[in-house]
Amino acid sequence: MTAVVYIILEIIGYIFISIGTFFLLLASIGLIRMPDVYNRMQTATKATTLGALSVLVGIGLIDLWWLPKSLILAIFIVLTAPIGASALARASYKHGVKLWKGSVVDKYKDEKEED
Amino acid sequence: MKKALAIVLAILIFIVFALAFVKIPFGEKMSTYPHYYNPITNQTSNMSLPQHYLTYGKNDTGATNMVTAIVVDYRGFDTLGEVTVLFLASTGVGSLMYVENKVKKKVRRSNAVVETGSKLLFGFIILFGAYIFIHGHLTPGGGFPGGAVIASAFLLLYLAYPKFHAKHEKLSVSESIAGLTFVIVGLIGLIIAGYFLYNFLPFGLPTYLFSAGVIPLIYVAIGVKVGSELTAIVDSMMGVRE
Amino acid sequence: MIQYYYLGSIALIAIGMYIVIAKRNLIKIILGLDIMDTGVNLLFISIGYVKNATAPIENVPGPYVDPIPQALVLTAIVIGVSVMALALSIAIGIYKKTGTLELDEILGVKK
Amino acid sequence: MIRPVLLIALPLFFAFLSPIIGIWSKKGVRYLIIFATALNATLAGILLLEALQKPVFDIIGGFQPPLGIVLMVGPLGAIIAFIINLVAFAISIYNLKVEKEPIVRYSMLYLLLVMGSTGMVLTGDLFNLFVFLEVTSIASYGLAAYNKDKKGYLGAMKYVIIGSIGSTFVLLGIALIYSQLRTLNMLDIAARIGTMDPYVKIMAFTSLFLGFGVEAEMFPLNTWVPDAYDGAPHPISAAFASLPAKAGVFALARVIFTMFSFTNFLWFVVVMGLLTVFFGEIVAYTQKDLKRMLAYSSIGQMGMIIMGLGIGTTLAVEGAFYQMIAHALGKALLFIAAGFLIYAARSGKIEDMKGMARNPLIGIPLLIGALSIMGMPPFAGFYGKFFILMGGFSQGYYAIIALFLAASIVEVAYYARFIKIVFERGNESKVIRPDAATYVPLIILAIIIVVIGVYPKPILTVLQHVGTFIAGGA
Amino acid sequence: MKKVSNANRFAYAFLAFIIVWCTLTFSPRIKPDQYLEEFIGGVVISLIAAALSYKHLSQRGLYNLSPKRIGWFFAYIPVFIWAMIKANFDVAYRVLSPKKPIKPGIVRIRTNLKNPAGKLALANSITLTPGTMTMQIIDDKYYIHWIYVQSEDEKEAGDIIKGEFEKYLKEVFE
Repeated sequence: MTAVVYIILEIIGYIFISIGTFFLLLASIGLIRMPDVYNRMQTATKATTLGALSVLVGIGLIDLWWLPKSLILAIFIVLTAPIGASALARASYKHGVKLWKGSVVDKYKDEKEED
Repeated sequence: MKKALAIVLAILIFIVFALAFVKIPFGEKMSTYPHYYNPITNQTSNMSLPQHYLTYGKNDTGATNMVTAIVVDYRGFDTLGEVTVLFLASTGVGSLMYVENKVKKKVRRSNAVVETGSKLLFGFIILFGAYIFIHGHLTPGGGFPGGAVIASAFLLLYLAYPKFHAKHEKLSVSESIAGLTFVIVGLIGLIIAGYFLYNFLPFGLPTYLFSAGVIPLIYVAIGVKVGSELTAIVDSMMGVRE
Repeated sequence: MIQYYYLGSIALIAIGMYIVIAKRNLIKIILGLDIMDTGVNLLFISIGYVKNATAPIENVPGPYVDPIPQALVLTAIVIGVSVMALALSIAIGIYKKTGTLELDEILGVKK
Repeated sequence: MIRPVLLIALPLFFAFLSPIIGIWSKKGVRYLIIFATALNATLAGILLLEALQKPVFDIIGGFQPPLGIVLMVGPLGAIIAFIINLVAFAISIYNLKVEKEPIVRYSMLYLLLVMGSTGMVLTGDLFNLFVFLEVTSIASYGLAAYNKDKKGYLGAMKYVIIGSIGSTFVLLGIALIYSQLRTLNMLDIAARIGTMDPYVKIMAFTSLFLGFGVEAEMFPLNTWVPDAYDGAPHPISAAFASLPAKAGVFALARVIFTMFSFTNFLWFVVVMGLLTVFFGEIVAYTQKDLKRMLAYSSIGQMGMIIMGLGIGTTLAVEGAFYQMIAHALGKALLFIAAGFLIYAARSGKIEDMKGMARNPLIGIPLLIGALSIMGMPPFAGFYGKFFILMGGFSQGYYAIIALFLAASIVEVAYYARFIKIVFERGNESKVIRPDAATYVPLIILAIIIVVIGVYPKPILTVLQHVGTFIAGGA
Repeated sequence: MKKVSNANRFAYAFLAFIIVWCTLTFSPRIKPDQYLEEFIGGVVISLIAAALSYKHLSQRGLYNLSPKRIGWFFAYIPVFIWAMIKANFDVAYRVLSPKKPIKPGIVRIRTNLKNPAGKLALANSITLTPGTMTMQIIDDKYYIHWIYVQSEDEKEAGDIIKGEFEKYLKEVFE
């Protein structure tokens, strides 16, 4: 009986991993297709976060030994990936990287931050 | 001209070493390795060196991770040298980047998202680094990666607070104490058993946290040392800030 | 028997050597040294490989790869990092003194 | 009964201790370093007496070699370690003259330089030798740039680049040996070196030889020498000539004799040595700058040592070791004196130093050192050159001996020119008296040079063991 | 906001660390006495880590752990994950569609969250949900890069972007 459960869990794990890899692939396609840094960051952040998450969960399901560890890792990824994206986006903005010419609005330009 | 010479030299090196390395087997079974010879007792063993480590390593050192057993116990003296090298690097960078007249540099305000995030994460990263070096004898990892993770926690603070400045005295004191721990553990072995770096503590049960004698102790010392040294290197390279 | 598995890492060493000799920018030279270092480490690791074997940790079933090269490369990596840190800080020092990292400008060589 | 490992563990202990002491007292750290090197020199002396009875093996960690690392100290290793630590002690007194901050870090780097060089001489494990080589060279990189001026930085940069190439070669050589023999212990390698593929063996030898040749200032890889010596603080120039260089050339001797015991490949070593001699001596003749001249002269002398090793007879290798000892003492003395002369003349040019050495506290040691380096009897340097010559003669290397003599004559010529200038009469008013931190190490070194020149018996007793060393013993 | 004692904040940090440590070291195959050793090691490490970082970690200490907050937090998780999955399909659509349906721009919205941790949570949630990415927070202003700008007005854009998040996060953090 337990063997069946393990096999089912393993199958689910592999499904999770496949989904994760698909999103990671999407992220890399997005890197090529998007026109400027900020749009690339958008696709890359979202897709890699979910991709990495589901890969981690998948690994945890295949070998339960790793489940607690991979859940902790998942939480940390959710916490850190957006922070990194935000830091990179702001750094490139401050460094003078222009928005794509099709952009419609830039409210950040008006903000005078004291340095 | 210089480029042509460089290309010729590079190709020459490639050919000369390739001719040597094509003769070296790749991925062969360990049973084909030559057996080792003990020059002090003049005896040839019946197995090769890696086979010996893999067969008797658990009994000799009590560690589960054979790479750690070799790094910290069998070849612990190399690791002492390695720690010294890192210590030298941090000392050297500190002495080269030393500024007598402290000029205050202007710093830019940081990102609020990063600031809050690194506040939250700092402690957890330290915990994770400690996790890596404390389990060095059981799982992949050890003092060097663990120390690097701890240094990354401080690096995050540097990113988040441009005004953050690790106290150099504190860093060098923790560096020294960790280094002294390593040397003193070695000297205690010399006094107790007559061998420098002798593993004098009980081995305990394999795969348990408190096992493998002095290995976890040394790895904790290395972890603290590497952490503070890498932080000191980063801090020195950043120069003086206001 | 002739083995081609090591050629990649030897090529890395040769590339590093080429960069060190041919390039005239200090940062590039330092990167070249790093590439050489990586090549040797890769070479060392692959010497210890055993087909179908896993990492030498006892709670995973064997066969195991040769653990010695892994231990040695761990040492070699740390040493490489230390050399890199020192080389970079010397480069920073040169930049502070001369304002450039191009060797030709530093040494006053006319093109 | 003394354990060789103490020679490495104690300096390490003091080096790790000194940042803590440095928080309270910077002066304390300086004296701690002098104490540590003095202690080390004493221990090395006792170790030498012990090693004369029979080679000392110090097993580290309690694992029999080749499982664990072993320190292997024969009489020759012990005497080189003793000389290194003795010179290090003398230089550590001269270190008191260094004023530039951060002095605590400087002291630690210096102590670890000494420790690394000692470790290179004592160790009996190939990879451990590499680790100590790196300890030595990283300490040297840091010290070479310590002055933090353009000259120092550029010299250090050159040193880093060439040193890294050298260590890559060493690592490649270790990889080749390990891949065939699966061991790292030198004696184990020596016992089974015959089973290696001949081409792989030659490549391993060449890689190790070139790699250690960087520290030993051998010909193609020694372009860092003049720049690094010139840019480094004066005590460090002295230390470079006598600590890492001697450790490097001893490592070469280990590679040639202990591990590979080649007999038909030694002509290669002789040719490299001869090229080094010629490169060094001829460029030295053209130098106007004192420290650069001494640096090139150092290259020439190291070439003579390598040649002596390459000739490979008992007599020639004895000569090489004698030369190592004499050069370590003499070059350290000359660099310390050069530091004083540059300070007194406020210039590095030889022609600006007219009559600067007319104070006997500086002049007499300087003269002794220069004569010893030139190879004049009855000073220490004479025996080295003489034995190398005789060894070459007995092997029938007549052409090489002729070239060697020619190079020696060039050497005598430029040292004579230098001595003539610094002892010339005129501007007596500008001559200043050296202070204790300068003349004490000078006098210590000069006395040792005279003693082992006039009464060479103790050294010769030690060097009797060269026969076993060549045959592959410790 | 009332002042919270250092001991309280320390206890909170310690608790957080020890929970993470126990999760990290736990596995179904571990023996009880082995786990005890891990726990002892964890207590020591957590004490050290907490001593180093309790001032950074939280301002309210143990008050973060009231049942009401935890309940809202768990209620928030499915909302967040659902938004994340939607975001990924949105990405897939924009990346794979040949016409590149994008109309990017940076807009400004305002929040009435006060707590920095709450602001961070909102920023992260915004970044991981469809088409938006936080660039900078200044006081109560969020600068957001929007891949398909639907409204330039602060209020309207805020309603679209923040969705339900702010409501939940207000309960969790305020």
